[in-house]
Amino acid sequence: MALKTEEMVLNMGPQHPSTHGVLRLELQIDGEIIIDVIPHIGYLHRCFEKHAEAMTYPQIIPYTDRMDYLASMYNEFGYALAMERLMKIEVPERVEYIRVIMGELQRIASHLVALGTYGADIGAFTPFLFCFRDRERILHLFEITCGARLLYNYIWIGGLSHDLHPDFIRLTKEFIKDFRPNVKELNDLLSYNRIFIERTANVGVLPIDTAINYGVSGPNLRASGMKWDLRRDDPYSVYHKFDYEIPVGSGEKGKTGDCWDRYFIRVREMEESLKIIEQAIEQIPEGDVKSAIPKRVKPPEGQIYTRVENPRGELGYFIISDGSLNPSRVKVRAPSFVTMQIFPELCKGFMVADVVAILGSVDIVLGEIDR
Amino acid sequence: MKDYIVNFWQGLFTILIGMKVTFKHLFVPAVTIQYPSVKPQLPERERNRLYVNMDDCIGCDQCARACPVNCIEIETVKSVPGDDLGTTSNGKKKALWVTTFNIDFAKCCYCQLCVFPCPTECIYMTDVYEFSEFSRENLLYDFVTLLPEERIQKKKNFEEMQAKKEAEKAEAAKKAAEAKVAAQKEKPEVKPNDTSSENKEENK
Amino acid sequence: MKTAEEIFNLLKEKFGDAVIELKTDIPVEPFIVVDPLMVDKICSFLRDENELQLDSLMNLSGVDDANGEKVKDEKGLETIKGGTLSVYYHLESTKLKHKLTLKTSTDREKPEVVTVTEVWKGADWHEREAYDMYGIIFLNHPDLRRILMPYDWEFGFPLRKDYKNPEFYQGMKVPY
Amino acid sequence: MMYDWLYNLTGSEILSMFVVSLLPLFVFILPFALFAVLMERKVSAHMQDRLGPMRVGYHGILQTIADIIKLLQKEDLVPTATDKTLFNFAPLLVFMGSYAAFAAIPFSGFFIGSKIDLGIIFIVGVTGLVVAGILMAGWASNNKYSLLGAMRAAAQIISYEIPTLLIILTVIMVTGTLSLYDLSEMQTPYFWNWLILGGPAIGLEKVLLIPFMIMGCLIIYTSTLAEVNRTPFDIPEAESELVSGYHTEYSGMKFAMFFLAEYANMFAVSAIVAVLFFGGYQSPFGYLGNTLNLPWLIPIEQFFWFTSKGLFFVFVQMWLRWTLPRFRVDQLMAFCWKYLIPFSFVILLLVGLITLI
Repeated sequence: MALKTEEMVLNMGPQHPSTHGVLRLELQIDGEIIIDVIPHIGYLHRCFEKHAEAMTYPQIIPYTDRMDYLASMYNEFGYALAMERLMKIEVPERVEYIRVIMGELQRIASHLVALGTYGADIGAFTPFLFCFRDRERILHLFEITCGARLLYNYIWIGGLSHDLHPDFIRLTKEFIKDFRPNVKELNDLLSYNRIFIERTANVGVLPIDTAINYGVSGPNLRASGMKWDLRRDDPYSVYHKFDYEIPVGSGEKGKTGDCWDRYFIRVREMEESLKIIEQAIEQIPEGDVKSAIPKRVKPPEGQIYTRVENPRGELGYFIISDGSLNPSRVKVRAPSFVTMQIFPELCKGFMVADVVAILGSVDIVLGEIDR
Repeated sequence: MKDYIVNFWQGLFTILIGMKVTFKHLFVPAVTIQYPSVKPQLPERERNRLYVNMDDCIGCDQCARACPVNCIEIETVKSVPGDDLGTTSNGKKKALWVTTFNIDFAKCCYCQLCVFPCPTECIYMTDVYEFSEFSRENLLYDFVTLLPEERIQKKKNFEEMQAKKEAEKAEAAKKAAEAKVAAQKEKPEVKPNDTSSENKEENK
Repeated sequence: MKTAEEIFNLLKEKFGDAVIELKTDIPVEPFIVVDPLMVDKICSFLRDENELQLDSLMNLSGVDDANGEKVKDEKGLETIKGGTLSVYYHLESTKLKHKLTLKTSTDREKPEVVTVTEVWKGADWHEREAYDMYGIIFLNHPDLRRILMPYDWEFGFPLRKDYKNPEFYQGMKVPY
Repeated sequence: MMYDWLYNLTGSEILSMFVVSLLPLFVFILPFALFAVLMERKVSAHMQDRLGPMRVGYHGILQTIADIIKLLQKEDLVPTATDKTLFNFAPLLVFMGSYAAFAAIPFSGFFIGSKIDLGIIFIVGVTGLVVAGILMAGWASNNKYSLLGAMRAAAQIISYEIPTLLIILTVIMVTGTLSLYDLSEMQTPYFWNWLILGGPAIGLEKVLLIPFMIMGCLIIYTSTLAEVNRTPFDIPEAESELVSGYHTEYSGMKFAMFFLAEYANMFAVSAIVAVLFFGGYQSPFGYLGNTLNLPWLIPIEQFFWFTSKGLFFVFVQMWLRWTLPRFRVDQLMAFCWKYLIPFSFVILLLVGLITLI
C-alpha cells in the first residue's frame, strides 16, 4: 500500500531573508522537491510610469534611479541616451568617457552585491562582507563626484551634473590596484570551494533557446553560452573604443547555463569592467561637461526605444513624447522583470534549498520588477 | 572510483585554501569605524540636508518648480514702495517679501535639482545627515526670517496699498467719467439737438 | 539585415489588408501598423521566416493614445470617450541583428488584441502588465490577471489618462 | 578525586555527588558559554575585517552579559496554536542532553564528574536526547519552516552518529577501555604517546596506527560537527532558506537555552575529540608540578591543558563556520553515507588487523 503523501504549499513570503526584496514565491513542494513555483510580484509597485507622465523630462532622472536601486547610474545612462537620441543632441567626448567609467564602476558595484548576497544565500557569510568592503570604495568614488552613494541623479540629458572630482582619477587607479587581488581571494574562498560547487553546479540549468524565447538578457543569457552583449551588438556611447572580451558560460563545473556559470560570469565581467575603466581613464579628453545640456528639454513629437547593457541585462526605455514638456508615455523594459518570468521554469524538480540558490544566481532586484 | 577519490581530495584541498584565506584576514586591520565616536569625514560635494540663505532669496520660485516631489512651498508678497528690502549678496535689488518658504524634508529626495536653477545660489546642500525626528511634522522646515506678526503685517501693508490703489483708480475713473460728462456739457451748447444722448449719460 | 520597408512589403503581399500601413514620418523609428486580431499570425510569420528570424521580443508596451474627445459628466469627472489604446511590439533578431517595431490599436471601450504568448513566451507577463495598466484584453492568453496592482483592484486601469484614484481601498485611505 | 575529597569532608554521599555533578555546570559551562559567545563574535568579526562588539566594556568584554540581560527581559512569546507542553519542554530537553554529556568528561586528574566505566558510550547516548528535543521544538512551534528544520535535524544527527560510533569503536579496540578517565591516564604526559600518534602501542604497531588515527580524528571531528549543527552542516537552522529552523518561534529565555545548549554542545564535542585523540588533560611536555615537585599544581596544569585543547577545537569550529558555505540536505546524507561511513569501516577493519600483530 503506497504511503499516502500530500503536497505542501510553502509560502516564501514577501518578508524572507533571501528573496532579494519583496517577492512572494508560492512553492508547491512534495517533501523537499519543488513541483511548481508561482511568483507574486507587485509589492514594491511605486507607479514610476504614472509619475513620469506628470513630471518634466529632467525631473524623471531621480525616479529612474529608484527603479534598479543597485545600478542606478546605468538607469540614468539609459534614460539620458534615449532622450539624446530623441532630441538629436551631440554630447561632448568627455561626457561619454565619464559615463562609461561611471557605468562600469556601477557594474562592478552591482555585481559585488550580487556575488556577496549569493554567497550569503548559500551559507558562506564572509565573502558577503569582503564584497561589501570593496563596494564601499566604489561608493566613495561616486560620493566625491556627485555627492550621493546610491541614487545619484548624476547623468543628465545632454551632460553631467558635476565634472569629475580632482582626485577621482588617482583614487580609481588605487581602487583598481587593490581590487584585483581581492577578486582572486574571493575566488579562492568561494568560487572554487567544493561545497559551493556542489551546491551550484547542474542546478537551475537555463538552455539557450528557452532563454532567447523568453527574452532573457545579460549575464544570465551569456551564462547559457550565447555571446550577446549590447555594448558590442547594439553599440552605444564610446564602448567601441575599448577592447575587452565578453565572457561566455562554458560549463566548467557542470552543464552550461547552471547556477555556477551565472555566478562565475559575473566574476569575469568584473575583471573586464576593470580593463575598460583603465583604458577609459588613459584616454579621457578635456572639455566642459555641461555645454550640451539644453536649458528647456522639449523634444519633438515622436517615440524611441533605446536599450543599454544594465548589469542585470537589457534595460530598455520606450519614450513617446507629444511635443510638450512632459512625456506622454515612458515604458521601461526591466531585465529582472523578464528574468523573473523564467524563474519557475528553472526551479522545477529541485529542492527548497535550490530555490534560494537559483534566485540568488539569477540576481533580480524587486525595485525594477515592480517599477 | 577515480572521481570518488578526486572528489574527496578536491573537497579537502579547497576547504583548506578557504581556511587559509580567512585565517590570513584575522590579522588584517579592520576597515570599519566606530560610528558615534568616530564620525565619517564627508566629501565637500556631499548632498544631505538643504539650507536656504534667506537674505539672498528673491522668491523667484525656480527651485519649487524644479523639485520633482514638490516639497518646496514658497509664498511671496509684493513690497510696498516705501519698504526697504535690502539687496542680495551679488547686488541684486530684492522686490518681493517672502512670507512662507517651507521645505518638507520627509518628502525631499535629496536629488539637488533645486540647487542648480537658483539665480542667487541661496539654496545649497550641507553635509548634515543626522536630523531624524520622532514625528514627521517636525521635518517641515520653515526658513523665513520674518516674525509671524511681520508676515501678517507685510500682508496687511500690501492689502492697504492694494486698497489705496483701488481707491485711487476708482477716483481716477470717476474723475475721468466727470471730465467726459463735463466735456459732454460744453459740446451740447454747440449742438442743441442731441438731447437723447445727454439724459442717457446723466442717468448713468 | 532587412530595413522596415522591405519587411513591410514582404508582410503586405503575405497578409494583404491585415497589415495597414508603414509610418515613417514620426521621428526616430518607422513602425508598421497591424490589425489587432491578426497579430499572432503575423508575429509567428515574422519569427519563422528564415530571412527575418525575429526571434526575440524586446519589449511589449501598452499605450493610451488619449485621442478620444474629453467628456465631463455631472460630477466634473473627466473621461475620454472613443479614441484608441495601442500596443507596441519591439522585435529583434539576435541572428540577423535587425529590429522592427509593430503597432496595433484597438478602440478604448472594447480593447481586444490577440496574444503572442505562443510565439514568444516572454510576452506573457508583458501582456499581463498591459492588461493590468490599460485594460487591454489579450484573447486566449494563458492566465490574464493583474500583475502589479492588487488582484482585486476594481477601480479601473491606473495608467489610462482619465484614471482617478479611489478614496478608500479596503478601508485604507489611498491618496497620499 | 573530588568526590572522595568531598566525601570525607562532608560524610554524606548524596551531598557530595550532588555538588560534584553541579560543579561542571556552574564552574565551567556557564563561564565557558559567556566566553564562547564573545569569542565567536570577535573571531568572526576579525575574520571579516571588522571589529565586532566594542562598546560594552573594554573591547566588548561584557557583551555576553548584556546579551543575557537582554534575553532575560525579552517577552517569552508562545505562538497560539502550539502544543504548549512540548513547546516549553523542548529547550529543557536540548539543554539537558548537551549538559549531561559533561558528567563523564574528565576535566583533570583530580576532577571528573562520575568515573563510570562506559564513559564514551554514555556521552553518545545522552547527546541522542538533543535530537528528541529538536524534533519537539520543530513540531510544537506549528510553523512550516520549523517543521522542515526539525525533519532535517533528525535525519542529520541520527545519520552522523554512525561514523562517530565507528571511530569510537576503533579507539576502544586500540586502547581496550571505555572509560574516558582511564583513556586519559593511558595517554601518558608526553605528546608522542597520545592516541593520535599511536598511543600506548609500541614499535611497528604504533607507526602503522598513526595514519589511521589521523584519518579517524578527522572523521570524528567532522561527524561530531554535524551532530552539533555547525556549518557546513547547519541546515536545520539555515538562515537563508528556513529563516532559523527549529528555534524560529522561540524568544527570550527559551531561546537563550537553545543558544547556551549549542555552545555547551560545541565544547562537549571538542572535549571528546581532545580526550579520544589528543590525550585529554595530559600536557604535551610533562608537568611543571613534577619538576618543582608541588603535587597540588598538577591538577591545575591538567585543567589548563584540557581547556586549552577544548578551546582550540572550538576555535577551529568557528573558523570553519566563517569559511564554508552550507550543504544541501541530500548532499549531507550522501557525504555521510558515501564518504564517512565507508572510510570509518575501512579504518575499523585495518586497525583491527594491526592490533592483532
